[in-house]
Order: sequence, then C-alpha cells, then structure tokens
Amino acid sequence: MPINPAAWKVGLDHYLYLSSLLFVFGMLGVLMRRNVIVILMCIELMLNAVNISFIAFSRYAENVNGQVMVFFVMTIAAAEAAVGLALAVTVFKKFREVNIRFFEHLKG
Amino acid sequence: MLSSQDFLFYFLGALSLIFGLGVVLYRNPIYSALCLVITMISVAGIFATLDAWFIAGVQLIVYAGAVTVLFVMVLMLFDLKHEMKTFSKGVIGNGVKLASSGVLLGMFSTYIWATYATEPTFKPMAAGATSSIKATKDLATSLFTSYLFAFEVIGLLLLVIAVGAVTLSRITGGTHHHAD
Amino acid sequence: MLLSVITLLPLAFALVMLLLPEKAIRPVALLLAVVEFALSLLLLSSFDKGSPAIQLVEQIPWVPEMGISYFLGLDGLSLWLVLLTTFLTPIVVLGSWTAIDNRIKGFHAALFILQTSMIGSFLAMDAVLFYVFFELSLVPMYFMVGIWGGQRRIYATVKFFIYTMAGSLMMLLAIIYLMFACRDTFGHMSASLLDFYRLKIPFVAGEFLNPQTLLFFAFSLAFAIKVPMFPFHTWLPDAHVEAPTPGSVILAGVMLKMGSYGFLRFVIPMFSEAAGYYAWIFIFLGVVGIIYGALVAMVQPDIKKLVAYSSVSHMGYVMIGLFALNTYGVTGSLYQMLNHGVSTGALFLLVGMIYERTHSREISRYGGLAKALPIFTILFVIVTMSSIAVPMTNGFIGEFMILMGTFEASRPFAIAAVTGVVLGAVYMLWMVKRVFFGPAGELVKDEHHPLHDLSAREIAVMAPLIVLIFWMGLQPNFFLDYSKASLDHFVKNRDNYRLVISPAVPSSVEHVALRGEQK
Amino acid sequence: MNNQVLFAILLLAPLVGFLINGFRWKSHNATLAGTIATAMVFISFLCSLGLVSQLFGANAVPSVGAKFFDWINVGGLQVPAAFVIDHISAIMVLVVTGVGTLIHLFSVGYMSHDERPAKYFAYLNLFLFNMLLLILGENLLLMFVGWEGVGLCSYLLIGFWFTDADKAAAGMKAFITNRIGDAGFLLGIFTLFFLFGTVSFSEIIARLPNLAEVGWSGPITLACLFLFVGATGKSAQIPLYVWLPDAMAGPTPVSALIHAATMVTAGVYMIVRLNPLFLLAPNALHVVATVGCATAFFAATIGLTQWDIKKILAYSTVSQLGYMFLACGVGAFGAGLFHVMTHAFFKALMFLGSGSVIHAMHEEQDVRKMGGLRKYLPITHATFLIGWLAIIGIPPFAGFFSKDEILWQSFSSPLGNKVLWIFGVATAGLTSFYMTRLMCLTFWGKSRVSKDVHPHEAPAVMWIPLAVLAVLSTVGGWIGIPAVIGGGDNWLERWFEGVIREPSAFGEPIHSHTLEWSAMGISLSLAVIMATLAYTFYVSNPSLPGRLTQKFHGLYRLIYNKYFVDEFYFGSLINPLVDASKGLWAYVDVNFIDRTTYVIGDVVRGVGSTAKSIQNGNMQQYAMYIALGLAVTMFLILR
Repeated sequence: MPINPAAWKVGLDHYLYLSSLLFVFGMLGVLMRRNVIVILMCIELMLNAVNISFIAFSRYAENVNGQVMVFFVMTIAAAEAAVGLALAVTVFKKFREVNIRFFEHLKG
Repeated sequence: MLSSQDFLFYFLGALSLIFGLGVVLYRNPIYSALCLVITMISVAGIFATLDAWFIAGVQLIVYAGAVTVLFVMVLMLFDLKHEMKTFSKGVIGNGVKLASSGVLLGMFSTYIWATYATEPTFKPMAAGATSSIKATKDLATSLFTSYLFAFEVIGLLLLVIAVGAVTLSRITGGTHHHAD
Repeated sequence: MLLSVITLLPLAFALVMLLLPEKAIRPVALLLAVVEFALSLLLLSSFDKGSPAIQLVEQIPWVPEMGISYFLGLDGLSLWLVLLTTFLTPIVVLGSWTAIDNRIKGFHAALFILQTSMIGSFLAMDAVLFYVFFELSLVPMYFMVGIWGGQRRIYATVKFFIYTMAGSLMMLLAIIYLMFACRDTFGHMSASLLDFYRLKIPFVAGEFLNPQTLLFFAFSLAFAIKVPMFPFHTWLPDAHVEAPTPGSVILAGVMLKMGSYGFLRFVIPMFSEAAGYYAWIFIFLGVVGIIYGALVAMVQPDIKKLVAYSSVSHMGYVMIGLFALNTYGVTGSLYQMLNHGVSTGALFLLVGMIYERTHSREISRYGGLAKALPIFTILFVIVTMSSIAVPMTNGFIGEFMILMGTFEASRPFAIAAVTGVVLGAVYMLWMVKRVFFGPAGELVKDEHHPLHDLSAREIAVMAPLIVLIFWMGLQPNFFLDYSKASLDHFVKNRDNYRLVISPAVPSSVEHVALRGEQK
Repeated sequence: MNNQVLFAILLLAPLVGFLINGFRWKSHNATLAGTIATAMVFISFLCSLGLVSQLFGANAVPSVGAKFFDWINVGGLQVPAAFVIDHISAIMVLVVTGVGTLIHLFSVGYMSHDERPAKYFAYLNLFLFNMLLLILGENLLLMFVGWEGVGLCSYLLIGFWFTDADKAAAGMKAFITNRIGDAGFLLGIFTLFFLFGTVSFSEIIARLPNLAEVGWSGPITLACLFLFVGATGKSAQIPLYVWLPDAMAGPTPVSALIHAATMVTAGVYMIVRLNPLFLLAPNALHVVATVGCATAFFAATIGLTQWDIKKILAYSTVSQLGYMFLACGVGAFGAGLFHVMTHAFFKALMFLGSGSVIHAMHEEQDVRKMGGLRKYLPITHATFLIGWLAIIGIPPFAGFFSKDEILWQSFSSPLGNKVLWIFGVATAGLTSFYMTRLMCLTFWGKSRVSKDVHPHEAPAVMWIPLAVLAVLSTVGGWIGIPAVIGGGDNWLERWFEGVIREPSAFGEPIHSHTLEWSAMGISLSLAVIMATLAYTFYVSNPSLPGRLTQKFHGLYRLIYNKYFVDEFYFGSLINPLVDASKGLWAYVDVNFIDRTTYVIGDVVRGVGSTAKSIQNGNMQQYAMYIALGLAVTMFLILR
C-alpha cells in the first residue's frame, strides 16, 4: 500500500491508536505476568493509555472535562498503587514471594 | 512532510510503546519499573503535544515521580531472592489471553479507523488558548466549580487510602497459609 | 366469610401454638383442631348440593394488574376433600400424642400451617393462589419429615421437596402462560380459574408441540408427581418411611389428593381435548401403577414401605378413574380419594402405634401379634379389609365405581386393572399373615418388653376412622349426593366446562368475576 | 307381620348375634355365646320359614321381596338394598338357615373347650349374615357383597387358630384364590351392566334377548364366562379349587357349614339364579359342564389316596360341586340346585360326623390312626352311615335322587353328551370307593387307635344335629323323585317351573324310560361294586392296597400329591411373581427410576461444579474473563 502522506499527518486517530496499543500492552501484562508488582505497573500502563485518549478527546472537543477526568484517574491510580503495594507487602510477609497465585487465598 | 509536532508525537509514541512493552516483557521487575518511568515520561510528553501542560506536569510529578518511586522502593524492600516464573503458564489460557487481547486491539483499531480516520484533524488552538496559563486556569475553574464534590470525595478517598495502606502493611501475616 | 375462616384459622392456631407453654400444647391443639372440624361441618349445611356452581365465594383483588385475586370457592369436587383435611387433623394431633416427643411446639405449628395450605389449595379458585397454597404445603412437610423423621430423613425430605418442586415449576410456567392467554383473549390478565376454563387453547391431535398439549403435560407433570403416578412415585416410599406417623398420615391422607384434585380441577376441564386424546397414557400408567405398586408392595420387608407402595397402587385407581372420563370413573375416583385418605391414614396410624411399642417395622421380626395385641389386630384387619376393598367398607365403593368406569372406557385396561383387586389382597393379607398370625415372632415374645394393647387414647384415634370406613361403605349416597351435581356437570360438559358463581355475586365482586363474560 | 320386617329380622338377626358376640369376644363362655348365636340363626330360620310359606298355598305369590334403602346411586347405576325370596332362593335360604342352625348347635359342643368361643360364634354369625345377603340380594351387586363377605368370613374362620402359621396361610390362600374369582365376577357384573343397564336380576332376565348367542366373543357369553370364573373361585372348581382342601384347617363345623353346605355352593346358586342368561350362551354352558365334570372326576381320584379324614371329605366336596356344575352346564339347573340341597344335608352331616370323630380322638385327623370306632361312637357311626349311603347314591337316601337326576340329565339333555355321562358315572364309582374306604378306615375293621386315646361319644348338643341331618339326608331327596320312579310328577320340577328354564332351544331331550332305568342301574351297580371292592381292600384284605400302591407307584405318588398342582402353581406362578416383584423393586424402582433422577441431579451438580471452577481465585483468569467479556461486548456493540 502506497504511503499516503496525508495519513502521516497526526490527528485524533493516531492518538487513539497509540492509546489502544498501550492499553493492550498493559492488559497483556496484567493477564500474563506473575509478579504482583509488575501487574500493578501494567495497570498503571493501562490507565495511562486511557488517559492519552481522554486528553486527545479533550483536545479534539476543545473541552476541559477530559483533563478533569484524567486528573481524577491519576489520583485513583496513585491510591490504587498504594493499596496494591500494601497488599503485596502483606502477602510477601507471609510467603516471601509476590506471586499473584497467592492471592487465590483471598477467596477464602 | 512531518511537522515538528507530528515528529514529536511519533517519537514519543514509539518511545512509550517500546518501553511499555519493556514493562511487560522484562523478567526483572526493577527493569520493568525503570521502563515504566520512561513510558510515563513519554506519555507526559504526549500530553504536552496535546497542549495539556498542567496534566503533563502532574503526570511527571505523580507518576514518574511518586508512584514509580513507590514501586521501586517496594521492590527494593522485598529483595526478591526466589526466582519466579515471569509469565503465567497454561497454553490454552495464554492463548486465550493473547487472542482476546489481539481481538480487542483489532476491534479498537477498526473502530478508530472507521470512525475517526476521515475526521478533520485537530483544529488549531485559538491564540489565547495555547497559553498554558489559560488552559490550566480553565481546568482549575472546572475542577473547583462543576467537579467540586468529586474533588472533595477524591480527597477523602486519598485519606482513607493512606490510612488503609498503613493499616494493611502493619498486619503481620497476609492471608492464611495453605499447604501448596 | 366461612371459607376464609376455615382456611386461615389454622394459621392463627399455629401462632397460638407458638405462644403456649409446652404442657398445654397438645390439649389445646386437639381442642382447636376439633373446633376447626366443627366449623368445617358448617359447610355441609350451607352448601347447596343441587347446584354445580361454586358457592360461598369470596373474592378480593390481590394483584389487580395481573388479574390475581384472593378467590375462594367451594363446590362438590372440593367439599369432601376439605372435610377430609379438617377431619384428619384432630386425629393426627391425638395420634401423635406420644409419638412426637420433642419440639412439639414447632410440630403443631407446622401441622396447622399445613392444614391451612391444604384447605387453601382445595378451595382456591385462582390459579396463582392455588399455586401459593400448593407450594406452601411443602414447607411444613419438609420440616415435618426433616426434623421428626427417621434415620434417612434428610435424604427423604430433600427428595420429596425436589421432586414436587420440579413438577410444580412446570405448572407455574403454564399458569403464567394461561394468564397471558387470558390477556390476549379477554383483554385483561386473569388468574381466575373461571377465566381459564373459558379459554380456547389451540390443540392439534397427534402433535406434541402445540400449546394445549404442552400446557396439559406441564400441569400433568406437577400433579402426577404429587399423586404420585407410576414413574414418578419413588419419592413416596422414602418420604413415607422416614416421615413421622402424623406426617405420613397427612401426606397419604391429604397431600396426595392435592395431585389428583389438580387433575380434577385443572387438567381435565381446562385441557379437555388433550385430556381426551392422551387419556390412554394416564390409564396405562395408572394400570401399571396399580399392578406395579401392588407387586412391589408385596415384597417389601418394611410394613410402612408396604403401605406406602399400596398408596401407589391405590392412587393408580384414582388416576384411571379420572381418565376414564365418565360418571362412574370420576365419581369413583373422588370417592377413592376419600377412601384412601381414611384407610391409608388409618393404616399409617396403626403402623405408627406398633412402631412406638417395638421400634421396628420389619415384617420378618413380627409374627403372632394377634395373640399379644388382639384389639390392635381387630382394628388392623378391619382397616386392611377397607384397603383391599371388601364390600360394605368404603374401599369397595370407590374401587367398584372406578373399575366400572374403566370398563366402560376401555375393556382391556379394566381387565388389567382388575388384577389389582387380587394383588391388593395378596400383599395386604400376606403382610397381615406374617405380622399377626403364626407363632410369636422375635419382637412379640420378648419378655422384657411385654407389648400392651391399645390404650383408650389410641382406640379413640381409630374409632372415628373405623366408623367412617363402614359409614362410607354402607351409605355412599350420603357422601356422593353432595358431589353429584358437580360431578355430573363435570362429566357432561367436559368439552365446554364452565363454572358459575352461586349465589349471585355481590356487586363489588361482580366486576372482577364477570368481566370476561361481557366481552 | 309384614314382609319388610320379616326380611329385616331375617337378615339382621345374625348380624346382631355377630355384634353381641363380637363385643364380648374375650368371653370364654361357649354355652352362652353359642346359645346367642344359635338362637339368632334360628330366628332367621323361622323368619325364612314365614316368608317361604307365602310361596305355598292357595294364594301363593311367585316371590316375596323387600326394599330398604338406596345403596349406590350413581349415573345409571341404581343399587337398592332390595331382597327377594323366590322359588330358587327359598330352597337356599331354608338350607342355609336350617343347616346353619344345626351346625351352630353342634359348634356349642365342639367349641366348648376353645379359648375364644365368642369370637368363633361371632364369625359364624357374620358368615350367615353375608350368606343371606348373597342368597337374598335382588341384584348382582348385593350378591357380590355377600359373595365377598362370605369369603372374608371363610378367611377369618379358616385362620381361626391363627397361631398355627399353616392355618393362617390356608386362610390367606382361600381369600386370595377367591379374590381371583371375584375379579372375574366383577368383570361379569360390568359386562352385564353395560349390556342391560341394570344389575337387578329380575330386570336383567326381563331384558334378555330371545336368541342364544353363537361363538365365543358375544357379550353374553363373555359375561357368563366372567361370572363362571367367579364361580370357580367360590365353588372350588378347576383351576381354582386348591384352596378348599387347605381350608380344612378351620374348625370342623366351619368346614361343614362353609366349605361343604353353603358358601361353596354359591357359584352354583349364582348360575341357577341367572339360568335364563346362561341358556343364551351355550358355549359358556359347555365350559361350565366340562369344567364341572373334569373337577368331579379329578377331585374324586385325589380323594382315593388321602389319609386325612377332612381332606377326603374336602375332595369329595370338590367332586360333588363338580357334579352341580355339570348339571348346570347341561342345562339341568334344577337338578344342580337339588344336589346343592341334598349335598348340604349329607355333606354337613358327614363333616359334623367327622368333627365328632375328631373331637372324640382328641384332634386326630389321620384315618390310619382310627378304625373300629363303631364301638365307641355308635350314634356318630349310625348317622355317618346314612351320610355315606346318601353320597354313594343308594336309594332311597337323598343323594341318590339328585345325583341320578344329574347323571340322567347329562345323558339326555340336548346340551349333554355321552362323555360327560361316562365321566359322571365313573366319578360316582370313585366316590363310592373312597367314601367306603373312609367308612372302613374310620369306623370298621380293626382299631388302630393309640392306647392313650379314649374315644367317647359326643354330648347331646352334638349328636342331635347329627340325627336331624341324618333324617334330612334320608328324606331330603324325596321332593325330587323322578317321574319314572314315583309315577307321578317330579314335585321339584313343578316347583321350579317358571323360574328355571329348560334348554329346549337346543333340541329335544331324550325321553326313554328304558334308557333312564338302565342308566340308573349302571350307576347304582357301579356304586355297589366299588363299595364292595373298597370293603374288600380295607377290611377283608387290608394288605392289598399297600401291594397295589407298590405296583402303581408312580401313579399313586402323582395322585397322592394331588397331581402336584400346588407345587405347579407355586413353581410357575407365585414364586416367579414374587421374584419378579423383588426384581421390579430392586431394578426398576431403586436402580432405574431413582438412578435416572440421580443422573439429572448429577448433571446439575456437574454444571455447578464446572461453573464453580471458573471462580477459582486465580485473578488472572478473572482478568481473562473480563477481557473476553470486553471483546465479546465490543463485538456485539460494533457488529
């Protein structure tokens, strides 16, 4: 397929492609890694991916609401990282390891 | 010909993707964490290309700074000696996971292609609006007027989280031990 | 008001039971049950036996949007079943005087709740109300078997519950379908039986997948399990054996009748074409049930299980009578329902009495009981005679009419069913012989525990049943006269069955009841 | 007194006796209980005399009846509790109440030492009540009530000494075998009801068509065959006769009353009652005659070899009942009923006589341990002798006339034939042989009584009934002296005129005095010859029978064991049925139906546990499901 120069012109769609790629990378990490901490990192990655599309839409719609949402997402992400890591710490204390499988025991 | 903005996007996008992949693929979690830092920074850059200067700053401070440091510190704390398998096992399970991710990606892309590829691209910013001061002011106004309640709730949430995280890490013993 | 009082009073009694001190429960329960029976006798005087209409009607809208109402009515089909229920309850209370020795509070409360649900299902003229009562009866019975039952009570009670429940869910589905069908036909939803009767449900002979056939089988399944008909009967022996004596009496005496009553009230009049077309299946299964129940009863080592299988056999008669779809068969079936309630109830009571003395029901460990317990033996033999339908006892009238009806409907089936007459005698008399006659068995000659003949209380329990056995055998007309009009109406207008309310309905109710009529 | 009251007393007196004795069943006072019971039956007898007398005289009526109340009234089925005495039931009612009274009286002595005399008399009265229902009932259903009722009483009385498991089993066997017959009777009632729309005898007879049916599948033939199945059960015919010999387990007076004189003749009575109906079904009549004749011969051969005094009499009863059916089958209903009557006299007499013997021998029933009892029991012997003469058909005793009538009719009737006659005569010979054998072994010859038994003559209360019955056995036959002997008319034939029809539709009977005389001569001389032979065997030359049985060992064993019929029934019917039932229970109920439902349960449980494994705590799997769900949802949205 011949490269259409116009297609290289960055628009909303490029940001969205980027966002979805990053999201899927994060998702793969969440799905496939075993280390809880890496999984948490991957979640951050997914959140970032979403943030990109929020900002892109915000820019596209010339509306500040997307940025507000990103602000909130970031806050929640920080909080979630804090709690997740705290959980990881407690699990580590017990098993000396942070494999996601140990979280199975949470189901009781 | 690529404009500088376009170039910046491609460059930062590639950077974030490459290091994002690094987060997922590196066996050593420290490397993952470092990759995450770079990804965060490049995402902050991407925010900047979209004229979201304030958010880009926050991204740098909160993510690339605080959160990643938190990760790294915890990793240091654990001082993992055991070798642990990086990826979950199970051919079928992993296959399904990869497949569903692929399908999802495909569907996202198709949707984006179908919906936005023909759209006109970003309008140029109005002269005043390009100023980061103006944009940040708008954001703040919005945050403290229409979203005030949510903002306060988030504050409360952060407080609860802080208390919760401390409490959790004070507990000695994780979940009960199973012999497996 | 009378019907509501009779239906709901036991519920109040159940509350009373909970408030009483342990010691007072039994006498008060007996008194209340007798009061209830006396009240229900008022039905006889206020019932107009010349009319097939439903009488003493009470109708209060319940969920008006869906046409569900609290709708009670009495006609010749339900009259005697209600009386049977109220008649058996005091007997059961008296009969369980010593048999139930723990948690008597809960037991009597459960008994009264059960009574409400049984009376309610016989009187309900609204399908949803019927369903509510029909299902409500499971709950106290579940606990009765599960708490006061024998060794394998949990297995039995769960089996009982699930079997019955599985069937009635089908029925619920069918009821909902019919309610919507009412909406399509009459323009408003209705759960009233009177409206259901007027529905024209399409029927295609020879095809299974048409509304009437499906509805017919959905209802039939629910009731066939309850009856129980041949392949669905296996819950019955287990439930009967594990149930405490009063539970067995109520179960056999009344609850099985809810199934056959369902056929009489719902299945045959509502789906008359399907009922006529598929009658042979039910006659066939009924005949199989008669013979099969009798044969299996014959080889049971446990008296109670034997009586339970005899129920399968007897209810087989009821089924073939119903599906003979003629006056003799249906009359006989109705009569046989009462007979079975009286005589099988009596048998279970007697088995319970001997079980209380020896704590065993194994036939092989008995023998020569007649010498040790003569009065018991006399009563048992009388009840046995009723059970095997010797003339001048109640059983004969029912069985004779049923066989006659079947003979009219289908000779080969009648000839097959007649073998049940012989087999019935075989299993009962063989059991009587092994338990009562011959040299004294292991349990009977045990000198450390000499057996005592029946006490005055136990004789008092049996006396009304024995009287009824002969009364029903000698004066069937007294009983049948009340049902005659309804039964004739049932048989004659089977293809186009309608029920009307009599006497003329007060204006406030009229609207609901007759709404469809004006369209 | 009006008839309704008479009927009420006639029927209710035994019932009252039953209730009185039933409620004082614990009483040991045999005399009191017996007196009450006997009195009640005697009252019935008087009432029946009063009613029957109305059939005689100048202003005689064809029948007297009474209706009490509507018993069943459903649809077209109207069953009133109505009773009737006509020329047929008159004979039966007199025999039943009369012989019944005598047997009750005898029982007072016989049961004097029993533990529960009151219970015994209560049962006996109940039996009589049911028997009266059977006889007097104006419709099939009432007859059926009595029919089953007498079966019930027979069950209770056979198993009267229930502590003996064999006796209880005999009672059960009787009831169940009767039930098989009853089932047939029921089907017969149904057929007739749906054919004629009524169950009343008079109405059925009034509505009968004129033409007899041909073939086997006509409704009337079918009804007759069904009814005859009932009769084979009640009257112990092949193949349902097996219960009667076992029924001898009951007290001997019971055997006399129920299993000889009254109940077992109910089948014959029923056929006679419905004679116009049966005459329309010649094929059914052929069956009746054949079965009757076969039973008569078959049972007589078994009677030859038995050692139990009551068993011999029982087989003799079966055989005599066969005669009665033979009579009915050839259309000689009057002769059948005549034989019912004379048989009631002499068989009751013989049973009571054997009761007296058994009583004297302290419950010993084996004739090998008797012999020479003539010395000890003169009255019993004398009366038994009369019974013997009557049964083997020596004129002028009662049995001669009735039996001869039957034999002659089976020869001469258009429905009869020579084969039936030959077997009938042969049976008469056999009867003569085994009855003489019985006489020889019991009363004559050398005494084989063991030393510690001291036989003694019965008290008056026991021998008076014997004497009365002896008189009846002598003169009872004189009401039916055939024209060829008596010169004038046969009184009995005139009596039955109108109620019993002749089989004239099937041809002319043979009218030949010569033939009749010679037939009579043949059977009479055969009886005498066989009696002499038996006397030779068992008195003059007692070693002969032993040698003979040695020689025909196989045949003897076959007959002695009653042709292994019981064994055959058990082996081919009852045991397989019980085994099959156990199989049904174990395989169909427990293993098939329950298992099937378990399978349904297992499926549900399986689905549940599969679904449960999804929720295994593996969070990455959860995440995978989320991803999958997302993909699917997206797909559904974007589709």
